Amino acid sequence: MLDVRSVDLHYGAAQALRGVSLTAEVGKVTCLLGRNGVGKSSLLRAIVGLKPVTGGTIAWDGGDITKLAPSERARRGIAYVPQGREIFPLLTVRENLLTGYAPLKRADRSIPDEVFELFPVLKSMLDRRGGDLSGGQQQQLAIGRALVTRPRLLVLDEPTEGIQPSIIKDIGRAIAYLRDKGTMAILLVEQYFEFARDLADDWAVMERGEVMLAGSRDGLEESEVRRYLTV
Amino acid sequence: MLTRFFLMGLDKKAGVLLAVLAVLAVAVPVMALGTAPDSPWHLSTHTVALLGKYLCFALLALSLDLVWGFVGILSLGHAAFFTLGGYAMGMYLMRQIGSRGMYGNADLPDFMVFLNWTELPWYWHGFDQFWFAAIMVMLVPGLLAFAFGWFAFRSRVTGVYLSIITQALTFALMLAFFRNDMGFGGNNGLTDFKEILGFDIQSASTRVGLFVATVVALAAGYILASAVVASKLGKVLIAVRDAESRVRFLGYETDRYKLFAWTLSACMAGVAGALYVPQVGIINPSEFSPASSIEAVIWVAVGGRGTLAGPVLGAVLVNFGKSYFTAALPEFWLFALGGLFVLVTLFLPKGILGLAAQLRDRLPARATVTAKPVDQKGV
Amino acid sequence: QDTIKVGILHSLSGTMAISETTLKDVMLMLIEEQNKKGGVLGKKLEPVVVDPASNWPLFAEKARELVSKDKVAAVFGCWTSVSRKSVLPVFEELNSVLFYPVQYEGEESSRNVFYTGAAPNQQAIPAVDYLAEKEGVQRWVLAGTDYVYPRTTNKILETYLKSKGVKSEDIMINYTPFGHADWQNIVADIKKFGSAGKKTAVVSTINGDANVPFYKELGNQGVKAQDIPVVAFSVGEEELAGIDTKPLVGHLAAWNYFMSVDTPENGDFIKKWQAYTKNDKRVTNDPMEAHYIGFNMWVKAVEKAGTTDSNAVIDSLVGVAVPNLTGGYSAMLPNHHITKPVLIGEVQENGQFETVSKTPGLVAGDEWSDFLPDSKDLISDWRAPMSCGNFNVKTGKCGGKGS
Amino acid sequence: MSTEDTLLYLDGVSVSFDGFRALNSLSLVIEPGEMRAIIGPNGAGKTTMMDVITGKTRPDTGTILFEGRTDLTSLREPAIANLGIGRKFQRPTVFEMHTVWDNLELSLKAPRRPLKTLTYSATREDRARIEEILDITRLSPRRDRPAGSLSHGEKQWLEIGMLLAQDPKLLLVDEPVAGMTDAETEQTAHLLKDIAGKHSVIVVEHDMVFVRELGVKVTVLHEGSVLAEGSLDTVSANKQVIDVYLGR
Amino acid sequence: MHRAFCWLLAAFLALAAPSAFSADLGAADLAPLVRGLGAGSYAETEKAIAGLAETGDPAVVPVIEALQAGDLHVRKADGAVVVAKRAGNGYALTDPLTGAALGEADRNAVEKIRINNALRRTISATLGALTLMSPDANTRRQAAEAVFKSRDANALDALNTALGKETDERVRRAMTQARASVLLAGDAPDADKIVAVAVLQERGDQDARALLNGAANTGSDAVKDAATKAIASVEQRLALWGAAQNLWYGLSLGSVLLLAAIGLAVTFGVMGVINMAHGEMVMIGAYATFLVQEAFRQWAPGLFDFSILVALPVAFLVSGAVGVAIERSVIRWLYGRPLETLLATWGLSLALQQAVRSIFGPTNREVGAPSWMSGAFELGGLTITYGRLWIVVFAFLVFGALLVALRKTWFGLSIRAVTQNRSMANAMGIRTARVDALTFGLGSGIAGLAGVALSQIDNVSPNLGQGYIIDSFMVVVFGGVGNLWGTLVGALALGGVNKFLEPYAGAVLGKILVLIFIILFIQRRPRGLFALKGRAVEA
Ligand SMILES: Nc1ncnc2c1ncn2[C@@H]1O[C@H](COP(=O)(O)OP(=O)(O)OP(=O)(O)O)[C@@H](O)[C@H]1O
Ligand SMILES: Nc1ncnc2c1ncn2[C@@H]1O[C@H](COP(=O)(O)OP(=O)(O)OP(=O)(O)O)[C@@H](O)[C@H]1O
Ligand SMILES: NC(N)=O
Ligand SMILES: [Mg+2]
Ligand SMILES: [Mg+2]
Repeated sequence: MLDVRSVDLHYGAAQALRGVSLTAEVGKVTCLLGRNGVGKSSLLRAIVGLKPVTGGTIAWDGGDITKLAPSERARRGIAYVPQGREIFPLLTVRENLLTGYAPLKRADRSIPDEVFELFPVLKSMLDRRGGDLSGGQQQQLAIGRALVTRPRLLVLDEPTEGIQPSIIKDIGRAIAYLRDKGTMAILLVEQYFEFARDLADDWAVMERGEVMLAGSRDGLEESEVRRYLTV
Repeated sequence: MLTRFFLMGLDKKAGVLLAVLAVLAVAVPVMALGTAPDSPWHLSTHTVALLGKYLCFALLALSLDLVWGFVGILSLGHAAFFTLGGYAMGMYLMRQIGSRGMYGNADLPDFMVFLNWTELPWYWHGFDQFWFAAIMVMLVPGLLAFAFGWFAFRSRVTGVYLSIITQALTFALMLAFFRNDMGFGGNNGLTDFKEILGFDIQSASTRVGLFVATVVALAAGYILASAVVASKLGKVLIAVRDAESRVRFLGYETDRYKLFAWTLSACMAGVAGALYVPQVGIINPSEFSPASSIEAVIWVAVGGRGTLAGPVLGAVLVNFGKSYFTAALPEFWLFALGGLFVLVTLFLPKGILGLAAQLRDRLPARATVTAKPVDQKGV
Repeated sequence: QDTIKVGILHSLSGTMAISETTLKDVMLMLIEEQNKKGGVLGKKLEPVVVDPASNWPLFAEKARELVSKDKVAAVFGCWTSVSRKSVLPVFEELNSVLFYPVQYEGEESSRNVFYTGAAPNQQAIPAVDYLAEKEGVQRWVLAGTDYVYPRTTNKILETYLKSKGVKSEDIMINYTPFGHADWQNIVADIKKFGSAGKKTAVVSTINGDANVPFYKELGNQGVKAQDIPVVAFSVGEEELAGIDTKPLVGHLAAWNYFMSVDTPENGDFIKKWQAYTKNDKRVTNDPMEAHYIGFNMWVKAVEKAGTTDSNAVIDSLVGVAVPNLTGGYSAMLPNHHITKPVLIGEVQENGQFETVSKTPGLVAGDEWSDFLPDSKDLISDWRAPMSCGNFNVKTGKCGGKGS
Repeated sequence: MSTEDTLLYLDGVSVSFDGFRALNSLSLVIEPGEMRAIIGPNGAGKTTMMDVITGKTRPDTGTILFEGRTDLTSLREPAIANLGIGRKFQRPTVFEMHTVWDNLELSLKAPRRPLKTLTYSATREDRARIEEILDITRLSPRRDRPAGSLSHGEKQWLEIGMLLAQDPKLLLVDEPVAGMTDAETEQTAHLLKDIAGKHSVIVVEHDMVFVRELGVKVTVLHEGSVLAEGSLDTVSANKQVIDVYLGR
Repeated sequence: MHRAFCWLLAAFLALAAPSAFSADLGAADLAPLVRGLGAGSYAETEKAIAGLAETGDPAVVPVIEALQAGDLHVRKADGAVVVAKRAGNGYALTDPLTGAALGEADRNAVEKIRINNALRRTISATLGALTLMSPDANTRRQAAEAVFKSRDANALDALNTALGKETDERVRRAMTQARASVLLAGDAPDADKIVAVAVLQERGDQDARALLNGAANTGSDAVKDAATKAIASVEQRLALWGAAQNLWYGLSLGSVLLLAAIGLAVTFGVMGVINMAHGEMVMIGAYATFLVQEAFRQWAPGLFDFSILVALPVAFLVSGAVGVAIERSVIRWLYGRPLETLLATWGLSLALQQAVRSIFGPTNREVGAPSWMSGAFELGGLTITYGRLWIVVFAFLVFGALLVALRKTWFGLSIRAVTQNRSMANAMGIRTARVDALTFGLGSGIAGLAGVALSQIDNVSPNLGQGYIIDSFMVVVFGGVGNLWGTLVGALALGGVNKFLEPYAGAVLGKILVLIFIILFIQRRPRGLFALKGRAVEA
């Protein structure tokens, strides 16, 4: 289980997170909602270790990971699909996928079939440079790359951004499938409300660097959530 | 209107710098000429010449910062413009020697006599006139920069590619000027000057005069650069530095903007070189060497790139350090200077002038704007 | 307490450090020696070392600093001609004294400079004479680094050779940039030029760093001294120390001093030098001897004048004679150049030169070459009443050609 | 209809990269004042099409005419922009070191020549216009922040603001609502609809709700050429469109 | 190598010779002649050599060889000429003719018999004539070559006899040519000379042309005619080979540039560090070579030929370790600020130069060439020096190895991922700190390898690196940053262009033209020769 406790985070003098707490359980999809600039991505960066927190703790699997480097967190099964794709532009699609081998033992190093089942287009583009792909293709590659690491905590930052409707549906189905395997905790930031609603087991809604609402699927009022999402 | 334009760039930092320059312009003449040589307030010609040299370098650094700090063009060949300006002035000074040379030839500089030249090459004509030389001081570097920039910017040469071809340019010029056939005195360059505008170049008052001229040039350069940077044109330049292609999609012809800044910068560098030569007494092709250009880049980085005042400070400090260490620690000064550069990079990422800002938010690691990964290859 | 300061102006960093650092060390040694003997005029000498860093304007700046700030009595320094040209106005303006220890192109004479290295007639011309006479050379390659010293030397040599009846097609002139490292085709060209059926030799004014790759290439391409000898004016023991000399045995150099010269003075000097540097493999070379001579001349002149005042020292220096290291005396001439023997040596396997020829007497340094049209009428004499560095014997006036 | 009356006219435009055909003989016509939505699978060539129009990429073959006469294929990017073609990029690209305000000021319609910008100073109208745009994009509180410190979504808004500031004749908007909440999406749709009429707009989006909201003619691109064209309802019913794009 | 080896063999056989050919003239008769070698002046020594040569006795061969090698000394006490070899503090003396040991002597008790170039020529010629009958084919061939060069008319008889007995085809050819050379230079009848011209025309090299030139200037009309025609044919051949030779020079210069640049292609090209200290890494490699060689000279002089092979890993490790240290202490703080790396590495380069200057002194250090890297061989009309050949081979090996390492290994993939997006790579689980350190270490280590090679052709001095840094940047940028193939092709192209221009423009102008070529070329291809294209780069 991921357990974020009263985390603070600053960009220079500006505070982006204030005492944020959040949990994400294995076998469940936890959805994080909120308007632009409220701090969703900042929280995810803190969880994967790309941005050091200035207060609070982050625990995963019962161990404190607050101070660990991102690579060490990856080795503990945390995979990240960042906002803005962050593909390695000059690596081929295949090589981009292979980077997912880093946290794996030699014996486990293979690309899982589900990657190409989900994103068939990647199969036909294995030898093209990642940076040449279209935006949506890159997004698919970013998700595929995360799956190669066989994560136990999958952190997704707006994974459907720029992706064509049919594949969004596939991604939704994939997330549900991964959840149902029961080996993985999934933390999803999403603006596309319907998509999130259909997948979420747990919710959290952020506003100005703070979690305003949190709870499980049934405990939350959709209208209340929507209130935080309107202007 | 014009005054407003020139004043608009001036902020507090500029005020301090200009005040310091004003004080120098008054105090140095008084201390050098108005005090007895044994007075504790006396400035020797040696010191005046040194200060003058530092300020010439400061002007060079300023010109470099204009293109590097604000347009993102890392020139590894700025010394070329500086040196060309210097040669233009040197040629004037050579012509002033007249028949006082070793061979007593009024028509030809010594080195030409020495290598059996029989007449003055065409490109030396006119340099006996100060006004002509003064125009050439800006025109030659300016034209070279214009031609070079026109091609390079149109072809969209950027980043390290641009840096390296500027280096190739200055290196080629160095080799060319080394050639005795070029008619610029080869490796020995131009030296043994006697007078400038009729004043004895070695006299204390001439030196002080040159110093004051340098202060004025630096102040003028600074005001001009600040005005340019503060204008909307300056904002376009900064935008070009950070995302050139995006600027193009807004309808700005980025080539022209770059060319403008680049040529202006080259002219400033030329003036710096022209003031440098009479004060140090020699101009020689090794000023073209890539290392000289890199040193200028270092001054800018040490002082604080993109700040205008920083480069001035950096140039003066580094060169003062160099003067001091080469005498105080003749065998180890490279450690001191090299170490200084490393420490500045590590602990003052924004240069000395950035120190204040850095202390203000004490959290250097959390720089608000992280560089984009693409930047890694670009310069 | 009260000392006499002596300035040392040699690059300790940058491209010239490789040559000049040694000269700084030898000066420190000489000063230390002199102090052991009680100094000069009863005062200890105090060396002031600065690093002009192979940067020519910095030479001028440091010279000014030495003279006007540190108030040194004399400066020993410079290697390249351009550094000398850079400091010359400073010494003239501040009326101080510079001792310049390196062979150079001539065409200069300053009241404030004492040239203890060779002028072209003390090195180049005797070397060419030797090759022509002893080796029967008829075809000449003049190879040099592209700057004033080689250019001038070659110009003088060209005129000289032609005056001896050598035809233009038997002279090949080649210039390379400083630090030139790839000598493959130039060496091949030399071989080709040398295969025209006439005995060929190379006169090298290649300077500094370029020499090592040049000689390595000569060795590798098998250019043997017995086939095409190379005589160099800028290659001494110090340069050879970086090269495997086995393939180079027999190539030549012309200097006024070789470390191998077997005289008691030289043996003593070498011993002191190796003790001073705590290295029994350290070599000595010609510019070091020049400083040795220059320094001793200065000491003698100061004692003669009884003061370190520049004017007095400058006047008393002319005519001063001190032992050189090759078993004779060198004297300061009125033109501020000195008399020297000219030695031709062949490279040996151990990196030393073996003298194969030595001028019978001393050769007087000739500042204005007799082989250049514009300088053949000039002479220099700094004694009163002439006191002129470029006196024209044709017009009878001081000031060069006059007009 | 003659080409003279069109605002943008693409005919037989093809582009390939190392043998890969990104645009395949694409033809498209936009009328003055028209808004057009473009949809199509990832990699269909939508962004490439914008690249070709704005001069970023040169087509291998084909004609592109602006206002029926200007051949865009021979112009450089700034010239095209100055004809009145503005663009919002798919991946937000703003001037990170400049403040939000300066980003807008640079985009504002004004003379673009160096000497003019050297002496430029913002007029009252200019400032008012910037304020207005800040309002629309809800970036007022961020006006003095460097754009680099904005969140992803805020950068999207800033890009839209910069596009508005340019006041172009033709707006090319690449995925404007990616990363926006549903409410913002709706608002953006209104904004674009307001603009259309006076200006022509080409919008690329994958958000069908948004496209429906726009209620304009839709062109479906697939493998570099037009697969279908018509109202959203018509194209949504197209079996091929469902297969390659919408899914079931 | 072969040449040196042959000389050794020749010397060895010659030493063995006296017993084989028990002389018709006793050692006692030769002794006074030998004594004459030590008479004093060069002229007297020369006369003594001539005297020895006249005897035609093979027993004098070792004496003259000892003279050539500088081993012949005069014992001051009695004026006897002895072979003196270093032994401990003094010399071990042997009789030059009999080889009998004569005890030891103090350094000052003997005086070396000096030789100069003129004597060296005489000695070669004499040895040539004397060893024409040697049992060893190689020695005979060397001898023939020596005669070819000396054109010594006195050797003609010996040559004729030797030719009569010669069975080895190659040696025969050499002797025929030697004979032709002697005939052409002397005053043989025209018919002989014309045959000689033909022989030389067939030989067709520069030496042949030299001889033919002589003949064309001095001979009778018939000979002149034949010689002129032969010269034309030789020149044509030489021109052809000259072009090939220039290609080789270009390749060889290119491979030097490649070696110098390839480490930079990693630290700068791949990592994006504007590494001004690259040259110093090369220099450190060269000094490592020096130290290894010193160790060999000290403790295993016999194995000196292998010192370079040991120096390679040592230089790689030393430079690599310095690189890792630099990365860990300085560079790692600068990722994302590429321009600052210029400042820091410039500072480091100053400090490293001074450090080396302080430790090793400012002057050049001697790095020797192993015998298998010395000298040259002829390939048709090409002269190929072994040193250059090995450097070409080595450069390509290093290039190939690096290419494989970067393209085909997991480490290579991590390097590229890390340098393209450090934080994302970290988030993927790649230990970026380690990869960074190792990558910089790899680039520096390769620079160190370059240092080993460059120590063979250039100064080993604190300034060594400075001479290559600019060229290296030019090569990497010209080829296209981040593309190893670009670096390869860039280096070879620049080397080739340079060597193509040099004969026409001279070295200085040639270099200027190359720089202008680079400037113009970059206008055509603003991202270098092997520019990466497409969105991936602009993104
Ligand atoms: N690199 C940065 N430097 C400074 N401030 C930043 C930086 N990144 C984000 N911020 C600020 O931190 C706050 C939170 O940003 P964050 O990216 O976490 O928002 P978000 O919720 O993910 O928004 P979006 O939905 O737009 O992606 C915003 O106000 C933003 O301006
Ligand atoms: N410079 C390039 N080099 C190689 N391939 C490219 C390049 N630019 C585009 N492509 C390819 O062209 C195709 C079209 O890309 P484009 O970005 O136009 O797609 P798109 O329709 O905008 O997709 P998305 O909806 O995902 O943004 C893609 O397959 C992409 O990989
Ligand atoms: N004077 C010289 N050797 O430059
Ligand atoms: Mg976000
Ligand atoms: Mg797209």
